[in-house]
Amino acid sequence: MATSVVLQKVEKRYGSLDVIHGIDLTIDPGEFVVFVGPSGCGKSTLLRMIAGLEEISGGGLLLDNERMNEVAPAKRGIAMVFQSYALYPHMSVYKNLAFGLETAGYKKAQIEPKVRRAAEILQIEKLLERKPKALSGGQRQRVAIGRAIVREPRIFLFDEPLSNLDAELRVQMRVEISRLHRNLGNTMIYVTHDQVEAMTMADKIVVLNSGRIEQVGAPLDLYNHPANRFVAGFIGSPKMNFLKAKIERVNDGDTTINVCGNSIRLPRRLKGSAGQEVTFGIRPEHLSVADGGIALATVDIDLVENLGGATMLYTKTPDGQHLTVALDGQQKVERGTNVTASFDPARCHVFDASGATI
Amino acid sequence: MATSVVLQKVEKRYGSLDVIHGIDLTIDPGEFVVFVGPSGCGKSTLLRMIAGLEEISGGGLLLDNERMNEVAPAKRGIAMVFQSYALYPHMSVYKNLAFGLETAGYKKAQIEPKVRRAAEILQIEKLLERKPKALSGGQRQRVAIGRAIVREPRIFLFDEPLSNLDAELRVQMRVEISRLHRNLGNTMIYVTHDQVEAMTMADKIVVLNSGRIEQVGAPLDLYNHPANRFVAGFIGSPKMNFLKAKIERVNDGDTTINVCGNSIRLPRRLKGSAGQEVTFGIRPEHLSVADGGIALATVDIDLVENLGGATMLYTKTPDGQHLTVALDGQQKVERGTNVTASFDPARCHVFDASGATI
Amino acid sequence: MNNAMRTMPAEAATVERYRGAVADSRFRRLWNANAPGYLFLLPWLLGFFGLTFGPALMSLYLSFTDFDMLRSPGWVGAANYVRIATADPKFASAMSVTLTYVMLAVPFKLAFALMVALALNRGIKGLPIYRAIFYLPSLLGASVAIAVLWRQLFAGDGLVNAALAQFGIQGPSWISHPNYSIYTLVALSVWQFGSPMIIFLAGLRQIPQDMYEAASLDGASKFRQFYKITLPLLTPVIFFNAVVQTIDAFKAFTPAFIISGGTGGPINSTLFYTLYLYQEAFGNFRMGYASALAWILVIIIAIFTAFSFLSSRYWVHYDD
Amino acid sequence: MTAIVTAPQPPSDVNKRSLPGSILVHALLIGGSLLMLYPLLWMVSASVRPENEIFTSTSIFPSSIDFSSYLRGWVGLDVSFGRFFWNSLVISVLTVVGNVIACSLAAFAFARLRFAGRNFWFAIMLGTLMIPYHVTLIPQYVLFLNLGWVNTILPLVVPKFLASDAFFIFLMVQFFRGIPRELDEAAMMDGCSAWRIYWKIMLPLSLPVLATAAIFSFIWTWDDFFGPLIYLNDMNTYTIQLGLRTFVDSTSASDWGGLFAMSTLSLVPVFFFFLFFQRLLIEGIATTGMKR
Amino acid sequence: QDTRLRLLWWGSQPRADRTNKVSELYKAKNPGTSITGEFLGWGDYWPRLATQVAGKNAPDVIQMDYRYIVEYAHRGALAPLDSYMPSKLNLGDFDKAQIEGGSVDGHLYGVSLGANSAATMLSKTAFEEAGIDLPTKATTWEEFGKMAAELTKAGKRKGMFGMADGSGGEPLFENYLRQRGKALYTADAKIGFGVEEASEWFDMWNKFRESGACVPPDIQALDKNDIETNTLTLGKSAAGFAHSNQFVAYQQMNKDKLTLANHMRVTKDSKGGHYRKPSMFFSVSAQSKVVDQAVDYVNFFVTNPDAALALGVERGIPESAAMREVVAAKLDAVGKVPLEYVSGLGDLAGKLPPPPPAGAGEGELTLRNISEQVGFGQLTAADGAKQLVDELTRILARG
Ligand SMILES: Nc1ncnc2c1ncn2[C@@H]1O[C@H](COP(=O)(O)OP(=O)(O)OP(=O)(O)O)[C@@H](O)[C@H]1O
Ligand SMILES: Nc1ncnc2c1ncn2[C@@H]1O[C@H](COP(=O)(O)OP(=O)(O)OP(=O)(O)O)[C@@H](O)[C@H]1O
Ligand SMILES: [Mg+2]
Ligand SMILES: [Mg+2]
Repeated sequence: MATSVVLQKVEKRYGSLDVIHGIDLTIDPGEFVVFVGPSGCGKSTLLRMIAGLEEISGGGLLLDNERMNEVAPAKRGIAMVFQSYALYPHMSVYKNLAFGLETAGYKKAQIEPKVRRAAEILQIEKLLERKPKALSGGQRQRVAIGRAIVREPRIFLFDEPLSNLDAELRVQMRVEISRLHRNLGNTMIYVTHDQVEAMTMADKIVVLNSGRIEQVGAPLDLYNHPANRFVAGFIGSPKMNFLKAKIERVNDGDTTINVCGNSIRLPRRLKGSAGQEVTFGIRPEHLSVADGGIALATVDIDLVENLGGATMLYTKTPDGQHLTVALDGQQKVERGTNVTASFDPARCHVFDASGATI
Repeated sequence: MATSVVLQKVEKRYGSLDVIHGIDLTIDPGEFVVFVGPSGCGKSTLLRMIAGLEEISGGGLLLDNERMNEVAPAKRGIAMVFQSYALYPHMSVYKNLAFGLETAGYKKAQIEPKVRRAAEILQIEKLLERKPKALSGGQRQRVAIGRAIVREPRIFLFDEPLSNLDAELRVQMRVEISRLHRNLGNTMIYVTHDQVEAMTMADKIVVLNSGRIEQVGAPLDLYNHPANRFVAGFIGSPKMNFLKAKIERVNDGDTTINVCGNSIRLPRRLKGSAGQEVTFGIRPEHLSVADGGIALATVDIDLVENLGGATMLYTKTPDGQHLTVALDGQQKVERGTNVTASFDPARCHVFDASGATI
Repeated sequence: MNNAMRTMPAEAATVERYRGAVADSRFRRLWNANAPGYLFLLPWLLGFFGLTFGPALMSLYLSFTDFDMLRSPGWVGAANYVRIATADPKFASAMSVTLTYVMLAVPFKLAFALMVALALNRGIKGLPIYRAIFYLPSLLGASVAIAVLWRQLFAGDGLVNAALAQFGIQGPSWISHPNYSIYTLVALSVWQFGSPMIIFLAGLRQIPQDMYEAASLDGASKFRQFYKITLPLLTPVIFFNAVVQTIDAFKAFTPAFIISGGTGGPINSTLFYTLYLYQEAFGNFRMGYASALAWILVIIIAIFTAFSFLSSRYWVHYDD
Repeated sequence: MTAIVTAPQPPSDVNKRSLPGSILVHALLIGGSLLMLYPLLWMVSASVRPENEIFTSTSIFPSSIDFSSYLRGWVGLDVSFGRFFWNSLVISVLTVVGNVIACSLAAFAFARLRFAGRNFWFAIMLGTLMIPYHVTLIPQYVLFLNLGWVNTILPLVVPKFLASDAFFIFLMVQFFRGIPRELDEAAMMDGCSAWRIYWKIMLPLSLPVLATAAIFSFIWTWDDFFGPLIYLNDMNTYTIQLGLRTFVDSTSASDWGGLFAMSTLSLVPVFFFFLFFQRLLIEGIATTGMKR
Repeated sequence: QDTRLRLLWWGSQPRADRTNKVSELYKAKNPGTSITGEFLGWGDYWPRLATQVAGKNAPDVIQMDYRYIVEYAHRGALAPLDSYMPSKLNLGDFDKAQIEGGSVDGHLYGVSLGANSAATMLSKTAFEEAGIDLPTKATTWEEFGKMAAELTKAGKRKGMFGMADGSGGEPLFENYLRQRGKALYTADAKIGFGVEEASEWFDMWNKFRESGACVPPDIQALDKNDIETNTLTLGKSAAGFAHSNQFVAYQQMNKDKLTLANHMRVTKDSKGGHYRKPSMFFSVSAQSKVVDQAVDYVNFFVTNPDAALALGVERGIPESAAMREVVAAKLDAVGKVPLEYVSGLGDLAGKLPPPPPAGAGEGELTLRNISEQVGFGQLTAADGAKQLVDELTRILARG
């Protein structure tokens, strides 16, 4: 069942507007690939091109090493969850789910159990007789997922399939989709804005930005070793803090940089030279206000957000740069006071002026 | 500008199907209220009734103490972001944003800066001349938000306005909406499935379940003192762990319960009696595998999810119940090994058979 | 829920199935790209080439002959066209009558049809009956009853004059006065607004309700909703009605035929283009000439239509 | 599982009309209806009044009432009027079927499928709308004569199955374009061929326009007279309109009473056809349940 | 071997009933012949006939009108019947002139089925109400104009005028010309009158209009040249102009008692304006494969007494003297009026003019058109006359 997907310099233009600028990507058979990227970066477009719904303006698309650019969508063996759901408005939920199977020529008796099972997974058994119009947003989204998963395609494409579900359901659905992937073993491409989904489901995350690939890699790789500032900022929530810094000295085994007026020694050699302006990056969850670690700066607390399980401090450094600190649990810190933020130098990132990690 | 919203035994029936079962709720002028609840529980329906788009089957809706059941939507002074966007397909983004202002009789010259400002906030300045169909999902959603925020209505209704945005944008938008609320001071009702949004933005969270209110309260109240098992499970992500337990002894200042075969002393008096079957609740983030705290059980690790900033352990207790443990940072724990989960007794919750907190 | 998916059988043959789908030659690719379209078009193509194209071509040929229907046609070159252009005052007069009719009947009829469609698009009681009644005039088509009725309305002693008399106005016999008769035909056309009305109704039904929800929250009044939401979203249908009604008005025949008894009178004031064409063909046995007239009309309509299509880019909103 | 009955839609305009407003609307509609009904009333009245009053009297109230023209009209011709009704019905129903099927096929191709020459054929299709039928009449007659179809209903029916009515194609194209393409796309992902998309998605979602086409096809065919005049010679094959015409001859004694009596009767089937099919002018649902 | 004959005529059901009866009679005498008759109203008849002829699918026996016989004969659509006379087509006791009427270029193309004559239809009741005598055979246009004006003035009925505006009526105009020794068309397809006559004609009607003798132009324009829109039928005038064989139909549509009168004299001593006109012909299609049988049928139609009885005077007065007698004996009062009218024309009747030339149909519309222009005051009588002559000349030249 599993199918490889290869994009070769794939481009997409809408009229004179380039939205995908030549993407090269290889997805191995049975891989679970997650596309992430800012809104409007071209994720849906990419999925739609793979599905055959959007013409490929340039480059080639290979499925199992066969060129597919001109093959009709119906013949590619792909199932897709649309970002806009695109449920058949004139069919009941049951019919919506059964439609693909009917099309594939399954018998009524074969269809029924499959549909019921999918409905059970998606917790929409009670809604099977309704028309999409009479469903809530999340219920519609689940039907849209169901329509894809009742089938056994070569490739699944999911376009933000869980965005309108509540947290609990989202976790359950995530588990179910992972299970489905395990059982069917087919290739899955999944678009999401949810960090947790991306981190937990993906074999490989593809970070897109304005129609280009910024980095491809395993989830923790991207988290721990972002190739550039964009990826560093995009992976992980809350976002990584970026502070202006300057390299003071580069030694063999360590580098000293100046951040917020403090000279800080990093225990590794950076690809830079003394005097170079760089960006220092540190994730909010890697900052602490307790003792231990290296002091970064004493910061003024602008805003405290208490999330229950965590507390966010939005602060300003003495030189006026923003710094977010994520603390565990519910902390009694007051707005307007100041604290000293400290960090573990092994956990910080440094980027050069072009954004590349050094 | 600020307006109070009062729901008095509001009901909604679709034919013979009851979806809202008599809701009583008072929203003070200028309050920021967040509705949360599982998919299909009636959040959108409630918003639509307040907006006047859905007939109210029973009960009364008061805005500023005036009954509004029969007042036309256009006359209620409400702006709403639709879950389904409902952008005007024949108008450019600019026109979509300007429409409400034009309707209100603003001059072109007054409209232009307002629209530009909203577009800037929403980062869609470059898209102003496009038609909605040439936008990505997230871009559409931002236009939908923009259409509401350019105006200065008495009440804002947001129906999952950020669901299709990437994490970074979502944080920015969250901040912008809070700022808008601060500046305009009007009443806001906000539906979301995002825990962080709910916790950070709300003055008051309303937890809905199947067309009924489960609890109303400040974010941290709900987190710390859920009225019942449903709220406890719904607020906070990952979800609270629930384990079967039995009360062994109730004293004046403490209670002993038996969980997973361990007798555990809780430092408070529970409203229950010895021998009663109860449910013991503990949030994943309040469990640890390090020393310290009271040992709950030694659990087998089924699955490890490494989120970068946190690690989730999905485990089983000796008596086969599921237990999720959230750990900070990236932990080197192996699937198949076992660990001892411990907790702080001040942080646990106990519910009786009906689900009420005791 | 739980491991329900596990029991789903994997389909081993799938890979084979998709392999065949790959285009392997230029021809196949062409075929794949075009075949569905042409297959769907097949009935129409058959009809066009089998039934329409031949006769149309024939009539084009006949327009270069002196065909009188009874004898074989004789080639006369462009003589018919030359005559139309240079020596046929009736052509000019018929064209001007027709243009007047088009310019008046089409906009009024469309406006009226749209108004009624809007009125009938609400949730009021007895709607189906009203709709049927409002369609009735069109149901009667071009029957004798209509001819008589129009005389009763617009003759010297008709109802219209009786009404005018209330205001002290003594009207002429509108229907048979050369200065006014064309307007009574315009009135007839407007009165038979049923078919554009039904099409408008169908179009109104296709406008998504949530557009109105959004607009009403944006504070838009019913009127503003109409002209900011309804009208623009109805433009494909308005466009259709405008094009089709214009073509129809250019080809208008029956109203003039029944009202004037085929004469086009009084004084050619209702001599529509096609009525003239009909007189030439069947009254004066000049089918060749009539064919030339017909093709000139086709060209004129085609120009109008082409213009409409060009302009549609700027005002017609399609959702696809 | 128990089926959940979905409620009838709430009124589309949520704000209820005020009572005076609704009285006004009804008053206007009733007034308009009278204007529309007048010819019908006149016709009914003409069918029961003395013949020598039909053209002179301006009142719609007859001086005396006599229903004999109904009987006379029904059986007065060589062939009973019932036969004409049947013939008209057969032709009209076949036309409805033909038009709805054939035109929607072509319209689907024009609206949704991509193929070389699409715009060209579309222009040609529109072009066929422009030719006055009087001049193609004779070549077409000769064609059908050679096919041996004259004096049968084939010339009136077969072209409809070949989408000869460009009007309907164009109409359907306009409506098909209003159906979101994403639904087609979803169907493609579900493995649908173009045919299945047409049949399972496009047609069900186009009920209003299909109903419109059905209504028009039926009524126009029912009212058509020139086609039958040319192609149907034997009175046994006459349609109602031809039957009606045989009542009158402007140069000799005519049976006006019979004409109006049968005209009145001939409206009954169309009226009911209209009433039935206009129920399908339902709310378009193509965009519900979609994020747009 | 069975023979199939197809008949096509215009008319309504009463005519069809009579015709079908003749067919039955014929079939009884000629077993093995089947006859299908098709009929239509006048207006629908011509397009269908033209189409069928053009498609080479013409019926065998075609009813023809005096106006179109030349058009069809000239174009070879009709079979010449001379060779069948007298053995197969026995028109022995026909009026010679009437046989001539069916001849074009010296060949017989149509057998007249009956005769009629242009006539003035009068509402006896209206004249009596107004206390005005009916016109007589001696009445001149001038006198009749006065009578009509008086009737209008008497105003017994709202909106009723003395007479219709006949200025655009071709038979009436022709009658006027013939009384003045001219003709509408000559035998060689030229105009048979000059600007002068036409001018005086228009002048005369202008005067009638001024005096209120005839209806105003906008009322006259309601007339579509058929029975139900004639101003007499509409109750707008007490006199209208039509053909004698339509009397029954006119009476049927009118509450008043009607009567027939001749067209008025131009001067006291003018004569010969009327003529017995073949009201319709049977022609045989040149495309027919059974010309012999078709001719035989036509022969039976006009010479068989039973057939004549069945037909009556519905198509006009039979041309065969013998048949006339057979029919006359059986007529009722209303039916007798036209018969007596035509046979009693006396010196008012003259020779049958040659069949109208090709283009006559267009000519008729032209007369009507120009008379309307004069009527509505858009043209003076003189200009109208000039234009009429010009246009007719052009039409005839074009053919
Ligand atoms: N027209 C309708 N007819 C019948 N039931 C309906 C209709 N519209 C909504 N419902 C039902 O009402 C319930 C509430 O729907 P609503 O849209 O308010 O849910 P919600 O809380 O917004 O959910 P979500 O988070 O999924 O958007 C749902 O169970 C839905 O199925
Ligand atoms: N028809 C079109 N014409 C022009 N530009 C388009 C069109 N469709 C999409 N775009 C643009 O292409 C870019 C990519 O769109 P796409 O839908 O792939 O984004 P996305 O990554 O899915 O974003 P989101 O997360 O918001 O859904 C966007 O900037 C969008 O504005
Ligand atoms: Mg997208
Ligand atoms: Mg919702």
